[in-house]
Amino acid sequence: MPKLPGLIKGLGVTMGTLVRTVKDGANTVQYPHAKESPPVRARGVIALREDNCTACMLCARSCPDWCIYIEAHKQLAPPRRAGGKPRQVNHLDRFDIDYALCMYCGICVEVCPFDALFWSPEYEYSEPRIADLLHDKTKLGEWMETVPEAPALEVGAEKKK
Amino acid sequence: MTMLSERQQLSYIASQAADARLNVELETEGMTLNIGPQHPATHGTLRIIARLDGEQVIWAEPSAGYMHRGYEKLTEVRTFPQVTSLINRIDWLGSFANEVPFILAAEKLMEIEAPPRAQHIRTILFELSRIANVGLFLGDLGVQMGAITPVFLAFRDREYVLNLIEGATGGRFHPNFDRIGGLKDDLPQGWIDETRQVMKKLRGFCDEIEDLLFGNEIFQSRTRGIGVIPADVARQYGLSGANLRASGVDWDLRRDQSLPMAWDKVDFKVWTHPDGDSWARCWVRLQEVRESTKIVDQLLDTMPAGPVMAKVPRIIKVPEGEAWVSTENPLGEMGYYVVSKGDLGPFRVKIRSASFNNISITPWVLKGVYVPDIITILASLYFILGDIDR
Amino acid sequence: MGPLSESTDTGAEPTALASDTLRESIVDALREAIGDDLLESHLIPNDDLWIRVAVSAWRRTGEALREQGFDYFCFLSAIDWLPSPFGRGEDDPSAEPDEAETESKEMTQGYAGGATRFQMFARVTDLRRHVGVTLKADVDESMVVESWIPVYAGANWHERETHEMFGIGFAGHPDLRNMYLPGDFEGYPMRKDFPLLARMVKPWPGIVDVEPMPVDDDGEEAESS
Amino acid sequence: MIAQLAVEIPYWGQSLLRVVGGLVAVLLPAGTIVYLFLFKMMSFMQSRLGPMEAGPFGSMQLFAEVGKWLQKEDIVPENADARIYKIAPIIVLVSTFLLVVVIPFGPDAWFTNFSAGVFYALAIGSVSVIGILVAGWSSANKYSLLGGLRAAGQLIAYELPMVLAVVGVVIQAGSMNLQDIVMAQNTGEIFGWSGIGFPFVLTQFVGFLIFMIAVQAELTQAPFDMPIAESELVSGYMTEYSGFRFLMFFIGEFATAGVFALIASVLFLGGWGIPFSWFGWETIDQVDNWMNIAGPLIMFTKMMVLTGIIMWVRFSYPRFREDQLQRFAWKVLIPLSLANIAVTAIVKVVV
Repeated sequence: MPKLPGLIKGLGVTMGTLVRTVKDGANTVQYPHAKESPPVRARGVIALREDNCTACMLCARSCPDWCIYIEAHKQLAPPRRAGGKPRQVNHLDRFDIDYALCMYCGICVEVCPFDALFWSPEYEYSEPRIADLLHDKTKLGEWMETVPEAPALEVGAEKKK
Repeated sequence: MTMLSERQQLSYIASQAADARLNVELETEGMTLNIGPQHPATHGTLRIIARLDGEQVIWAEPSAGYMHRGYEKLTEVRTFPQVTSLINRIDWLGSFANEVPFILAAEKLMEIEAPPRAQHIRTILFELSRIANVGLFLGDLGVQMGAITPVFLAFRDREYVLNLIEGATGGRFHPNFDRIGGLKDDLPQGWIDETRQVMKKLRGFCDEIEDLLFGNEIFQSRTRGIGVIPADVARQYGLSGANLRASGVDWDLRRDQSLPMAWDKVDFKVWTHPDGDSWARCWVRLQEVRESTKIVDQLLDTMPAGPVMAKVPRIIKVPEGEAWVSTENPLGEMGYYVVSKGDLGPFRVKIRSASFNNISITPWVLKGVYVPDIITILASLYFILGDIDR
Repeated sequence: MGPLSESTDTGAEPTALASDTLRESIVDALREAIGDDLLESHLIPNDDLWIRVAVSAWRRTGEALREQGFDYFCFLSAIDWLPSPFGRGEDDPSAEPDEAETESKEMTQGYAGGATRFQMFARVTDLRRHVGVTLKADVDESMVVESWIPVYAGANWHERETHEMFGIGFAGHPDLRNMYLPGDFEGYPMRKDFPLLARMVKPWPGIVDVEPMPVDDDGEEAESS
Repeated sequence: MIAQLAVEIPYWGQSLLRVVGGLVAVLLPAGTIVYLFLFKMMSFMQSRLGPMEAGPFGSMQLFAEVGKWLQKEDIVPENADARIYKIAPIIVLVSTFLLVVVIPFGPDAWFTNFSAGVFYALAIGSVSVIGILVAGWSSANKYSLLGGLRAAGQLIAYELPMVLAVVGVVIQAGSMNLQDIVMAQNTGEIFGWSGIGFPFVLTQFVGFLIFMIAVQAELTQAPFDMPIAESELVSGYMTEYSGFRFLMFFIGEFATAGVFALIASVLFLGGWGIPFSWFGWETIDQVDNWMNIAGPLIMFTKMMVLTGIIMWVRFSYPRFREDQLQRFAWKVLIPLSLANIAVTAIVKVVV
């Protein structure tokens, strides 16, 4: 078979794509009308479960960007068992994440020993003003609704302890 | 320099003649053209100062540093786990590949090795980031030469790969998935099947690009015999990756050194090309993408079961010592020279990035070419600004 | 287009990976070439080789190695062995200074030894024998090292970078302009005593900021919770 | 076109009609090309949808773009030769309007009927070079200068093959009047069979190819877009233009594409006509009046096909280097078109 000149082949590729786009639709998504759903693991925004946080500062200390600000005070909580002594707990006054600084590395979520931080795939929280990217603990708490279940693992993976 | 190609010699003579004309005879002024730092062809902020005679370059000098972020200094104030999230951003198109050599160096110092399954997944993600990176190069190549369609096809198909990377690691561009001793997590369910399908698509993409661009006679006439780099010059300048192999040097760090990665378990071909011109560099990269898809396929078939994390202490302190690990990254040899003093963080990290060396040859190779060739040569040398400036 | 090949294979057989005997022979060959200027060598089995040479023999070492087949230039840089006076900037000002840390603030050089604060280090590779070697040299007070450009043309940018970051001069370098920083920048950023301002202008948020429970008024505290 | 109308129209009315007709003939194809090919065909070839928000399927996008450009500031660089800088886009756009003047759209639907129409069209076609050259020079920008010089070199190199390619047609038709060329094609017959008339693309296929390549270069579309060369020269001679002056260049680019496609369809594809034998017409006087309405539509269809091809090539190919292009023009196209003329002339004399 004689070789087709590359110039003709090139025209064929573009025309082929055109036909495919007309037939099967484009590969793009018309963004505000249709949205792609990011994978479950996608690191979109960090959600905070306030009840679990003990203000241990591990996340703030391990953050490479220094973008987590935590303030807390000690107070007494009702005892676990009836008749027990009231416990002394850290009550969170402030838990801010500055998303203008955050580089989405996920170290804070990983180091958290009390399961207070989670990744949510939510990504639509851009702001016209950079200062508004500082999410306080109520806003971080609201993200909890969007946190998905962790996905099942691939064949051959070791079961989580 | 020895071993100039005929074209190089001719253009050198022409540039000398241009100089002479400039200075003595006609006193026509040469023109200094600043290409960049804001220029569509520099994808980033590389500036090239070119002295022109007409359209011919008398000399050209790249000026980097518009994007210097001082990573070597920044690593010194970070702990080992924090460093990976930084070095993700060196070559931002193949970011997972950046993490691997650093983690391997740290593991070497700590004398631990990741479990086989982790090594496997690491290698797969490494190759995926190569595909994502070089796949974009194949499209970008067209745009540098005025063909607008290939880049969209490249973005289209790279998206599949990025989705895979995101599905496994959670980050499209900056996975930060590698940990000292293994990986952050195992793969999610269904990932392997999806990857197989994407690899098929990617091979289709390679064929498409070959038809659309590489087979095009105009493209060939633009790249063949342009920007020839002979093998010994390439070695002297420390060119690496496809740039080196396109000069006929058979050297691939995936094959030619022993690392705790899974490359020795698969069968792949290291493509080389004897010409050393722009065409050869592009062609070798195209073949490499194909080869990578095959590597990924083979690795998926032989995925071992088991844990993905070795036993490591909760607070990582790396023992005193020095280690050098380099891998065959999408752009070329990327290595980290890690000096540790037994602390939480490294004492000094020398980042040997591929583009820095690859671009340092430009004053040599750009002498005597035409303005449009500056663009094709730069495109074929393939650099990422973050990889030059770090 | 011209008579250029369609593709291909140089057909080289993959050679065996480098062994330690090969590395030892490299040290011997280099010692033969530069004699006593080879000061020290350090070998980690099945891993890597470090060689420290006298700074006066820096270029000769490069030439000798290149003749022996190490014609692939990998990188060149320097290292400042001074312990950083600033740490990671993640210090709690209220915490007591760590005993162990203050003690370790002595200058110790790495593999293959050394005596000076600044050391050059570079790496070259032999692509045929698949072996690389890391070279080191102490930089004396003059802070000037011979340039490697005549040996490895690719050293040009690396030396510029090293000059800019560490303030080490290179004799014979044609153009030691700054690569990254503005031309009139003062100081050498990669030196350990150059402070990283980003870590100084802002307090570390990791400082524990938990208000202790007011002790004087127990009853009220219990009520509020 | 005026004489046939039932109502007598005063001279100013005729002039107004001509101006409106000219605007329609230039802007309508330009708008359609931009929407259909630049917005939609290109997007579909790249597996995307293109503009979708403004109007149904983004059909109003072009008006939005025009509105945007009109709002933008008209920037003149400090060191630019301001007066010339401002005139340059007007020269380019005016040359397009002048070009459309000679094109016949129907038996009586023409603006002027030059007896040397081909000659005029080719001469006016190169006026835009002046506009581009002065745009490049007066911008006081090195990229623009390079672009302008490239454009000048390239457009001059491609004038010649274009002219020579047309000579074949002129020989065959025996006239330089475009209306006569259209007639010759539609009344002609191939070995006694007049079913499809005799479009010159059949005998002058080489000439047609050369003409289309030259048009591609003349329009500075890829693979001959070195004067613009976004990735090298950052839009070349247009680098500094903004606002409505950029808009003029933009309209000029696509309107000229349309007009050249019209000329090509007149020269090679039978222009406004459909084979006259279908209706039993033999001379131009016999042609029915409705062809004055149908003719422009037929022309429009043919033009769309040709611009479609031009754009298709544009979206598929990388660009040449300037010296390669010159070599291609002088070493391949010109000898080829000369040979084409020779063969045509010999055949004409012999047959």
